Amino acid sequence: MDRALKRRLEARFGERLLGPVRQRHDETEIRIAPGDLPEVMRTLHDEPEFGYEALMDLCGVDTGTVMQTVYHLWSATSPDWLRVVADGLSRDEPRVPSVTFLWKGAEWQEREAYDMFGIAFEGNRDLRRIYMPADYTSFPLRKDFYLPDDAARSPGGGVRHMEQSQAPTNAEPDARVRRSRLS
Amino acid sequence: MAILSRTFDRLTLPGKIVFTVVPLLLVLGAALTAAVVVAGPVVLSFLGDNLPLVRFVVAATIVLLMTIPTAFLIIYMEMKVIALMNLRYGPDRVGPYGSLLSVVHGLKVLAKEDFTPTGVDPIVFTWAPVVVYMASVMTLLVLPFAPGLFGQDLNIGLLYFFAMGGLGVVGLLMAGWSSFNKYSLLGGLRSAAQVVSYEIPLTLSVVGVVLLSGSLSLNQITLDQSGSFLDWYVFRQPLAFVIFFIAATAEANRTPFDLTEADSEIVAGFATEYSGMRFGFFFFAEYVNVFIVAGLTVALFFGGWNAPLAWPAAWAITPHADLAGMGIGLLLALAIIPPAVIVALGMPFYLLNSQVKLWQALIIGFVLFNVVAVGALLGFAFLSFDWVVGLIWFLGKTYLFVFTFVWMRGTLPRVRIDQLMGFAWKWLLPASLLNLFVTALAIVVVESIR
Amino acid sequence: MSFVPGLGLAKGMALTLWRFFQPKVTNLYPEVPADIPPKFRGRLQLLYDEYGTLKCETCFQCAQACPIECIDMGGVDTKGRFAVHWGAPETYGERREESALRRSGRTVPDPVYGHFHEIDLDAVDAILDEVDHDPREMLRILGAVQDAYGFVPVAALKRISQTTGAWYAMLYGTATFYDHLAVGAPETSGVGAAPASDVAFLGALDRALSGHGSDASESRANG
Amino acid sequence: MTSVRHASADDPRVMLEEDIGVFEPIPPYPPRTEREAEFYTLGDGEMFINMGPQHPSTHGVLRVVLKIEGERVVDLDPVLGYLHRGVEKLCENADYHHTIAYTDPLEYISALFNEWAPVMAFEKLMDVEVPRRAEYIRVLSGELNRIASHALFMGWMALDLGGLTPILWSFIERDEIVEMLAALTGQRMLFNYFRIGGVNGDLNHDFMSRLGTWMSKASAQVEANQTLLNENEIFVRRMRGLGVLDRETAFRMCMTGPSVRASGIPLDIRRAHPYSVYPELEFDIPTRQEGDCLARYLLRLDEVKQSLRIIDQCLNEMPDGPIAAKLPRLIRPRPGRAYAAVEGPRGQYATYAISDGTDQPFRMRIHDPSFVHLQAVGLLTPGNLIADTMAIMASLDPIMGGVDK
Repeated sequence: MDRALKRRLEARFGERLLGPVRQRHDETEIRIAPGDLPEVMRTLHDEPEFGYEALMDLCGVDTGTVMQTVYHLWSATSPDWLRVVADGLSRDEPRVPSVTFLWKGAEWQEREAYDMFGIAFEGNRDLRRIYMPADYTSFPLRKDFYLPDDAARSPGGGVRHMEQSQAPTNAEPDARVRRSRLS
Repeated sequence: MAILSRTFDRLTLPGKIVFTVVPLLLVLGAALTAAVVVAGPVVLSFLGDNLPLVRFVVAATIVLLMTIPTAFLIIYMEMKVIALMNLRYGPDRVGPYGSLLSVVHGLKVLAKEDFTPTGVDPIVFTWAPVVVYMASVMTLLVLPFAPGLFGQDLNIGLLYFFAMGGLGVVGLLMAGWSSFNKYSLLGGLRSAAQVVSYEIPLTLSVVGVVLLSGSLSLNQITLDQSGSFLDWYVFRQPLAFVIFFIAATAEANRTPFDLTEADSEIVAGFATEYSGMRFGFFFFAEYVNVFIVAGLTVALFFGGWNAPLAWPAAWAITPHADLAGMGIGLLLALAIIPPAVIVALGMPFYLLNSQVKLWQALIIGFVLFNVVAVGALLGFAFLSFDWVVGLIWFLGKTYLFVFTFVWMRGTLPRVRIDQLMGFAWKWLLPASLLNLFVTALAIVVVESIR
Repeated sequence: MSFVPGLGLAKGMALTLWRFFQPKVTNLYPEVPADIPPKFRGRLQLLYDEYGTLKCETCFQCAQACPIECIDMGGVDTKGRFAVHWGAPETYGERREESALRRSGRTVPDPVYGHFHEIDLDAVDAILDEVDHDPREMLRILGAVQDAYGFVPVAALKRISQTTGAWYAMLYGTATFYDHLAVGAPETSGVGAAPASDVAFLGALDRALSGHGSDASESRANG
Repeated sequence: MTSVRHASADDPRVMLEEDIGVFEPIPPYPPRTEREAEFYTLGDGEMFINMGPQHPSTHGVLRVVLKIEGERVVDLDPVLGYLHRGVEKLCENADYHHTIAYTDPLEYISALFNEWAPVMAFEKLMDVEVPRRAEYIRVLSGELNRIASHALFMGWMALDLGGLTPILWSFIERDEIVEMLAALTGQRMLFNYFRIGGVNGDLNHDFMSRLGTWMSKASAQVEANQTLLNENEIFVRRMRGLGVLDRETAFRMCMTGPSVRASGIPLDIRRAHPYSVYPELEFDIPTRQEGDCLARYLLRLDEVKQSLRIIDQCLNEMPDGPIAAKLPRLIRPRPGRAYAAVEGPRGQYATYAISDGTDQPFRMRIHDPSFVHLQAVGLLTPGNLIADTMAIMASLDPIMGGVDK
């Protein structure tokens, strides 16, 4: 745990942080609003006290109540992974600014997050499905995804007609869908 | 009739066969004899009047038939040699050391469906393999295998050679264009560009040899190199040889210049849409081309059928025996010598090993006698017939170069298309021009000194 | 890259020629069997013992662990009491659906055990709450269940497995091992005909196993 | 007019006859983004060519739509998803031990690293201390797997350039390592060897004897094989200056592993963010400044030598002790998030796991370097020739199993 990094982050982004800076093992986590993302990322990338030049991972998370996008950054200035969570995206229409202006390589990872969660990254020049076929209609990694229903709706989903007829196509969204008990 | 059929039914199977075949043969034999007696003199006189035509037809047939074992042999060589270089065993199941595997491949290709994809231009698509194959077969006609053993001694043999090489490209281009596939099209265009570029250094490098020899006939060029190996043109034209070898590799579409069918880039190039025997024709033509290019290299630079050192005249055996004069002695010799040799060869086995029975020893002796006799006959032929010696030398040298081509394929990666073209135009062409200039200058200087 | 043009090529050519004459490394497979390490676990086969019977104990651990549910089993348990199965080929469609349900996080109906679900499991839940769903208290739970019902219902085993996280196969093994625990419905043979529900269950099994287990279930239904 | 029979989308039994046109890889729906619209518009003299999904040198089932002008590639659009298995979704519905079986076949060439990252993440979630012997065994087997992967890379690299022999020589090395790992783990490719808190089995005699035999000749063999390509003029001329990736672009493309180290960035997670017992081991991080395909190729050679060094140290310093931490059979970490990354042969293999307190991960994100690196092909290739596409792709070494997850 890098306490100095925590102090630096609190000093620099005091107002913008949605909660306390959390640290566990070798990870430091900050949570920000989606609107602040470009500015925070640019600060982390450009300012030499942070120097987070490398975006190691970008992914979406569906907590069952809200959507999040999670960025893992690496810098030579700190022994910790920095995790930036853009929290509180609405599940109905998740939108978040893209980070492709800093890391062009985030383009495909954002496409993947769009494909799997339906998160729209504003500013990504090529936001289309990457794994699923173009006529796919649902987002597989969402928590309310139900394979026989959702895949059967799209012709490219790979569900054959016989299977479709056996699937409970009008199944109610089950109350047992795992909702978040997350911290 | 009823009795006849009943008798026939009682016969055993061999009997039935004999009783059917023998009368048939009698009838046929009579008919054939009559036909020969009636038409024979006419045909013979016609053939006698047109001996060059006969010679050409026979040569073309032999050459056409020769491509098949040649291609099989080179395909087997390619599989086996590359495998051994890869530290594998390669083919080792069909035939001794897997040598029949290429034959099996040929049969497989014959048995496969000859598929014509939708959208191709059917006529051009069908004729392209034929054009490619015929172009390479026709080239074989002027290759001098041995003294007196060649299809046709054209006085513009070399020119004919390059013309036929150009014809093969037309076939590849036809295949690429008609296949309705962009990979095929790229392959066809690549082959056109490549062969057109490399024809120039190829031809120019040979001009030096032509200047030295003063003839375009391959036969004449080979004759000019007779004597010891120092007379071979490779020692007088080393640069031309290097240029010729590189350009010939490109001309035969071999690694590292096999861009027309670069499998990691354009799948299989012009042959992508081909299957069955049509693909087989491309496949055969490729390996016949390898043989031709190797043979041409040998004929132009390595003395063709000439041995590296002249055979001492004292060792030559010429049959002096007057067979007619021997009379009854010859008959006696023929009757006595073989059994005597058989017994002489078989006896040691019978005497030294108590397990071997007499008849077994005699069989061993017979086999050994055959080996000895065939060997003696071959040796006699080798020492007394020029063309056997020449053919062996020519094929030996040629397959050495075929081995080199295969070896290069096992070692080298492929060049890129722009490097290929740049190499031809920026390096090979100036070098061949330089070679030509130096050769011409040297000839002029030498002649003026004389 | 050297200064002499073509030297690198020549070195490569020399190396391949050298390898041309070196001993080869290919395994001549059918003649020379492969050298398989003792720990190798890639043998996908059912083994037979020296008496010619299958070594498989029908413990279902493989079927449970199979990530894509491709393992299919059928058989009679060691005491000859239950024809058990994981799934017959005919039930493939159902299992495919089950699989989809399971992956979507929904409850999976299990038609084979449907018969046993009629039992009221509130008592089991109470016992489980008492021990705080602790899988280490297995014997205590099972004993309490035995006391509550007079036998250990299969549905109770499933419920215990679901809530404590213990494997069903382990639970089943534990319950059938101890003499004081009686798994399944009370023995009715000797008293009279089998109850209608049992006949229906065996019939369903018979259909499901179709051919494989027909003899066994038939004889059992008769006896 | 020639016609072709199509299966109807509504009913597979109904066959329709339609006239065929020229088969173009243009999608049959309106473009979804500006980039797609721009790419699928042909300029003067350009044409599309569809490379894959069945193509000898796309390293799996990848389709790349190339827009070419003659032999020159103007632009390209990789189309993924042919191997998509939804592993992340599967992992959300499997318990923690089962996820290892799912992540194993992601990148089948170096499967141990696919196990290592999730296992490390779960250990962080569980706050488990892994025994030192287990860590040493992990490092040892991981480095062996790295060599096996790099050996295959060198063979592929040559094969994509048309050389037939190096791949078979590489396979000799790889096969020995793979047999060795089979002796250790029980499987040849998809090992399923690492467990949460340790490894599955201890080192055994079979493995050690094979390893010893191989180590005694390995580095000589690697050296000997390389003379075929490293000095070969054709090879060097094709690779040098091709697909140059500079330092800034490497960071901008989010790349990791040998591909960035060849561009002069000493970013190796083994040193940049140490894990396992790597801080105790001595090895160098080889870097190169050129950033072209040749540098990426040669850098992997240097890495093989460093890996041999690490293996040697592991064998010398292997401590005694347990090979797995004591853990409950059913793993239920307390709610939390963990990110773990390991340095694999292609770059960073990472797992981001979220636990909600049940026995199944709530969300499991798998980061695969091949996926990120494949983007760079689109950046490096335009302007080069078709043949260079394969060379650049091979030098970045993507494995489609990892790309498509």
